[in-house]
Amino acid sequence: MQDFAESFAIAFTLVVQLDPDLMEIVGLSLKVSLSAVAVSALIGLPLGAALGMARFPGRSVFIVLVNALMGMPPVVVGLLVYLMLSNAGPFGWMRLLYSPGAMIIAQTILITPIIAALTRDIVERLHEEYADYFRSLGVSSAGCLGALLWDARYSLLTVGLAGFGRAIAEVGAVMIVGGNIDHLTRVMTTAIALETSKGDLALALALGVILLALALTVNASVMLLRGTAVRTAYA
Amino acid sequence: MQDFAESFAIAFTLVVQLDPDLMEIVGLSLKVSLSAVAVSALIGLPLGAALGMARFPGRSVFIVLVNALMGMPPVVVGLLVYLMLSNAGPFGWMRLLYSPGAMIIAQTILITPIIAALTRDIVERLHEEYADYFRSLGVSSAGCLGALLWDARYSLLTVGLAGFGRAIAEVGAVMIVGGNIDHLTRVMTTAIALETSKGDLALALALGVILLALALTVNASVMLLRGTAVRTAYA
Amino acid sequence: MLPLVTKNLGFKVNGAILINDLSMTLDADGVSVVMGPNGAGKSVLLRLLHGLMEPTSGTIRWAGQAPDEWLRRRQAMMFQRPILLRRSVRANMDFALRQRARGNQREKIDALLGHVGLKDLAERPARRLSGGEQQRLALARALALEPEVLFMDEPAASLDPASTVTIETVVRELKESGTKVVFVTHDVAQARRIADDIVFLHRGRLLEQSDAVTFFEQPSSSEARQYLDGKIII
Amino acid sequence: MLPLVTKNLGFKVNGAILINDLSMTLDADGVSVVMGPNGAGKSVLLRLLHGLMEPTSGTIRWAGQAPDEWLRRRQAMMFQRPILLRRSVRANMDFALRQRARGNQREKIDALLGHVGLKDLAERPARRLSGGEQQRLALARALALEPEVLFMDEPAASLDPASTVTIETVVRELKESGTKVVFVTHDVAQARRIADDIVFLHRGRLLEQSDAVTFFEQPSSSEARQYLDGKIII
Amino acid sequence: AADDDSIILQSTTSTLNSGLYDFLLPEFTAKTGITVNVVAVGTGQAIKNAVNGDGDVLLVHAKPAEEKFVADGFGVERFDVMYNDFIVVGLPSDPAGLREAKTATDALTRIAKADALFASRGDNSGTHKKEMSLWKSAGIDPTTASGEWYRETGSGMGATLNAAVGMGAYTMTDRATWISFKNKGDYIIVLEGDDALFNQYGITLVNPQKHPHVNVKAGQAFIDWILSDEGQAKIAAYTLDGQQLFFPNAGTK
Ligand SMILES: Nc1ncnc2c1ncn2[C@@H]1O[C@H](COP(=O)(O)OP(=O)(O)OP(=O)(O)O)[C@@H](O)[C@H]1O
Ligand SMILES: Nc1ncnc2c1ncn2[C@@H]1O[C@H](COP(=O)(O)OP(=O)(O)OP(=O)(O)O)[C@@H](O)[C@H]1O
Ligand SMILES: [Mg+2]
Ligand SMILES: [Mg+2]
Repeated sequence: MQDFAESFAIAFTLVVQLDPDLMEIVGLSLKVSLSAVAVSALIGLPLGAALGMARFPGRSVFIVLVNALMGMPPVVVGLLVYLMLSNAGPFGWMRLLYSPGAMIIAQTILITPIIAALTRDIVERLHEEYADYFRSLGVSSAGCLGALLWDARYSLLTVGLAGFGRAIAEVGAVMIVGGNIDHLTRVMTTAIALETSKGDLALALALGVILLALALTVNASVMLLRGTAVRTAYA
Repeated sequence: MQDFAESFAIAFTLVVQLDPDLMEIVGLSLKVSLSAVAVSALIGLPLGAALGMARFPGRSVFIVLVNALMGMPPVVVGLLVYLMLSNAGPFGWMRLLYSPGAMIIAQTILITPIIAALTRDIVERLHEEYADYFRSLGVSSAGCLGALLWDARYSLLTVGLAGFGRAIAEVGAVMIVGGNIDHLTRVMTTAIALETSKGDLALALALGVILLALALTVNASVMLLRGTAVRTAYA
Repeated sequence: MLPLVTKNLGFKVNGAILINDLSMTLDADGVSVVMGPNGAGKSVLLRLLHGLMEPTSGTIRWAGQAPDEWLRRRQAMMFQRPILLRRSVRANMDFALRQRARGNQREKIDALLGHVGLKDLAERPARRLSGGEQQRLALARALALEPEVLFMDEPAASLDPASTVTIETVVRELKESGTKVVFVTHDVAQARRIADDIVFLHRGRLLEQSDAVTFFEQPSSSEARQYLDGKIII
Repeated sequence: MLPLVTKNLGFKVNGAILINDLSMTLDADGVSVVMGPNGAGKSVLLRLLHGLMEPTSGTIRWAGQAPDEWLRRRQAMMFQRPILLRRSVRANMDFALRQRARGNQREKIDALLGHVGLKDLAERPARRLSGGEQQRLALARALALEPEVLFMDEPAASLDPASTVTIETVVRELKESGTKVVFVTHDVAQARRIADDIVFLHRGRLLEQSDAVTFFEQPSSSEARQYLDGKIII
Repeated sequence: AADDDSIILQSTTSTLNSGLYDFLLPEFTAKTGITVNVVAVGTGQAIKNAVNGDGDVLLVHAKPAEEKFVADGFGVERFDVMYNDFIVVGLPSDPAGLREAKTATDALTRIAKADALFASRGDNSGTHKKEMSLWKSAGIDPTTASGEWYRETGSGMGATLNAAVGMGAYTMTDRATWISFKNKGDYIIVLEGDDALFNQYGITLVNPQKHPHVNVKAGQAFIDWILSDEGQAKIAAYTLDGQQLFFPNAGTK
């Protein structure tokens, strides 16, 4: 039990000291996960919205597939990306393995299905409401997509946060493609895994506390932004 | 590249042979993750629904908190549960560590925030629509909760699938509290991690393919069930 | 529960004054019809009286008592845009009835649905009903509660002539059985048929409250006169 | 684009026959008013004609041409329950206009909003408008498209008397400018004022199509007679 | 796992990954009816878990840490079980010329001079500690180049090997893991045989005085068996690709 008290003390000390190693790791975590969320949103939002509004044969198969891909294990994603980017792999020449770029790619693959699946559901329900009007107006598919995504933006924010949560908390994939190399690809989760394997559970927990604080900060900032947005725009 | 072809071949062989070790691992994975989803739903659905419909001071702080907890790293959850269940911990006397029970607890903690956060958003929007009527009728809080969850059940299915996806794919937490003990607590993801660390990437990938197939099966079954449900009930 | 007395009632949202310093009394007997141009605040007023929203100023008293949950449970409201659950017509009825009494009330539901001509549609998804059918379901649902006060916000707007006759009959029957009805309509002829007294709103203010005959024969405000004549006044 | 000809039009959902073997012709000139009891299929028919749903049997021809996206873009529809985007009043107008032409159309929007009395509410969230205000916004939005055919599904149901006068004036102006208006209403007096010909539906069937004078003076079907008299017929 | 006939063995990934337990344990179980549940984690974590009483027996390769474990009263007594050796593997092109190196320190000096990529476990594991002591005797502090040519992976042996192969770096590994490792690519052993590369495994019973629920009977039975001639012979008999992975040396203490 003393581990708990100890780890809060450690977390506090690390944070107030602004430990430069820690700052580096936190920075990389944020950079990698936020980039992955951004890229995933760029892919997953339109994809999910398209699935939510289009009606075509085989649509439900597609939906099942995207939903199932939410269950893609990080380790498997990591392996796939590893095989692709390794020197023996087809994209080895890009020399991306063990770089933040590789980690962004892996996390993007991991969370795009989550964003797409949740977006699909949200957009589908909004589209039920708007569909007749859009059809009557003759809005182009791209126009519908844009309008649905825009009008659902507050719900999609929660989706984005779910994606961010998964990305920032993820360890399996970034460990394999990033290698947890100190000063190069070490992020919060891989650092936690390392301290755990060293048996330094208190430090590991302390890092966990900091990671949670980080997630909290990101979420709170987003909600604040949303709050002001709602005040100036409309529910 | 031949790893890919090889791993599909291995996956195929393993599956058609109904390899008993594999079946055991698959069974445990399903048991643990489905139990965790069930318990999380039991907690997260009412919690999320309550957050979605109630208005109280500090509500948005609560929401930010739940959203942020989506970013709780599996390794940290694993550590917390480990410290609790360890013989040196407060619940050591339950002798749950290194048992499927511990894995269910860890996954439950991990996915409850996801289910609660996504449920909150969905229920909140439905409640906007129903609130006046419920208030007019004088429906009790419990009654509102039940009605909202029931009427949102198809969207909540996607939420449940997201939770399942995260659970079945998760490795960090079950590794720490389960210990990846052969014939006792080894699940698909820990087996994949093990084969990866042995350098048997083809076998690891093969297991990944099987895990994905599993996720696909679960998702497809849920969608089929949903399909028949919609046919007999109403959108 | 009555009389209903409001004193200096006010309601603001984001700086817009939707109800402005409204004081009035509604008595126990007679059908009160609320009239006024679009956006005058009729629906907002009903929601305030029913206790769905808190006034930002002023008071509401039901026989001297501040509105609360228990008073509200003795009232019912038909919304301008019916709020229907994503369930069958029957399940919508069932849900409402269950809030007042336990047990299977199949016969009561069938009788009420029969009364509003929805018996054959009992198993349809409620939200797939036609506009008029939705309003009829909302009526049946409200009647099921046997309220002492019934707020009806343009309940006949989408009804066909026969159903309009039905709803007016229902209102008369309710009045006779001692239920207070507060009715919103833009249909002047309908108001003439059912109103005992008229509450006339304009831009959130109470411009006139008088008995129906006086209101229709000699409205005291020029706005009411223009409103009845179909002249644009907002 | 006209005449509009339907042949043996049918529409079924889950075994329920909503439109049954309906053959009719709508000519280019005059306002066609669709009447019939609640649930008769008026809204479904409009949606079929506008091409929002595919008929399950029969054909629809616009001047001989099957309905397609291009024909639909030359039409507009006001839905019975207005479908408003979760945006401001102005943004709703803007979205509609942008589907037809690029560029800033602020003046046009202001003019249209002024025409329906919503100028002061331009920055309000559209879905917070009162029932009548929502219908007026839907009208402004439809007019903005300058359609050749305009389907209006009970557009005056929640309008105050003055707005009702306005909308009837608009319909007359549209008719004069050559726009075909197909109008659904339960208000017999209103139908008498604006209709040139009447399409009378009952349980998904076309019972009568005749010019307005004939219909109101001597309806040929007993159902139409009962409907006009406010007798329950469904 | 509170069953009388089963124990939890806290051990390292390298022993598990080598397949040794799959070879040894069925025989032990068949003989005694005792199931051995292996939890394979980093050496540090294994010891920490044992300190917390979450295991009955500890089998790792970090002698000083094990001795401290016993000295602190968490373990009853530590016994040598077996050994193997560490090796350095790398690309066949051997850019730093390690194959010409005479000793381990010489080899590491060449790596540092050439700025050749080197993947270190960086996880305070037995292997990592050994590597650090070798750097020390070479008089080099590689961590000043961390993130440059010196890559601390902070992960297990398998993961570190995967990483080394992936980026073309040298790395130090125990022989057992190397032999059983499947993702070798074209990697070869570039350094072996120095006495300084000796790798000793030890076994310890968790102290029942600290943790009363320790299954002493079954745990001791396992220790006795593995230290017995029979157990030792079995260890010696384990081969992969014709190579012996572990060399029993019980009794040397
Ligand atoms: N939540 C809100 N936020 C902002 N404005 C609102 C809100 N609710 C109502 N309003 C505005 O208040 C005014 C009164 O609305 P209300 O619905 O009471 O009108 P009404 O008299 O019922 O009109 P109608 O005859 O069209 O139904 C309208 O202008 C409307 O836009
Ligand atoms: N998608 C649907 N599924 C099942 N039934 C439907 C569906 N759409 C409409 N209906 C039914 O079809 C019938 C005709 O509906 P429609 O909306 O056309 O009526 P309407 O003539 O416009 O009536 P109102 O005057 O009340 O608006 C109704 O009984 C309605 O319940
Ligand atoms: Mg209103
Ligand atoms: Mg209709």
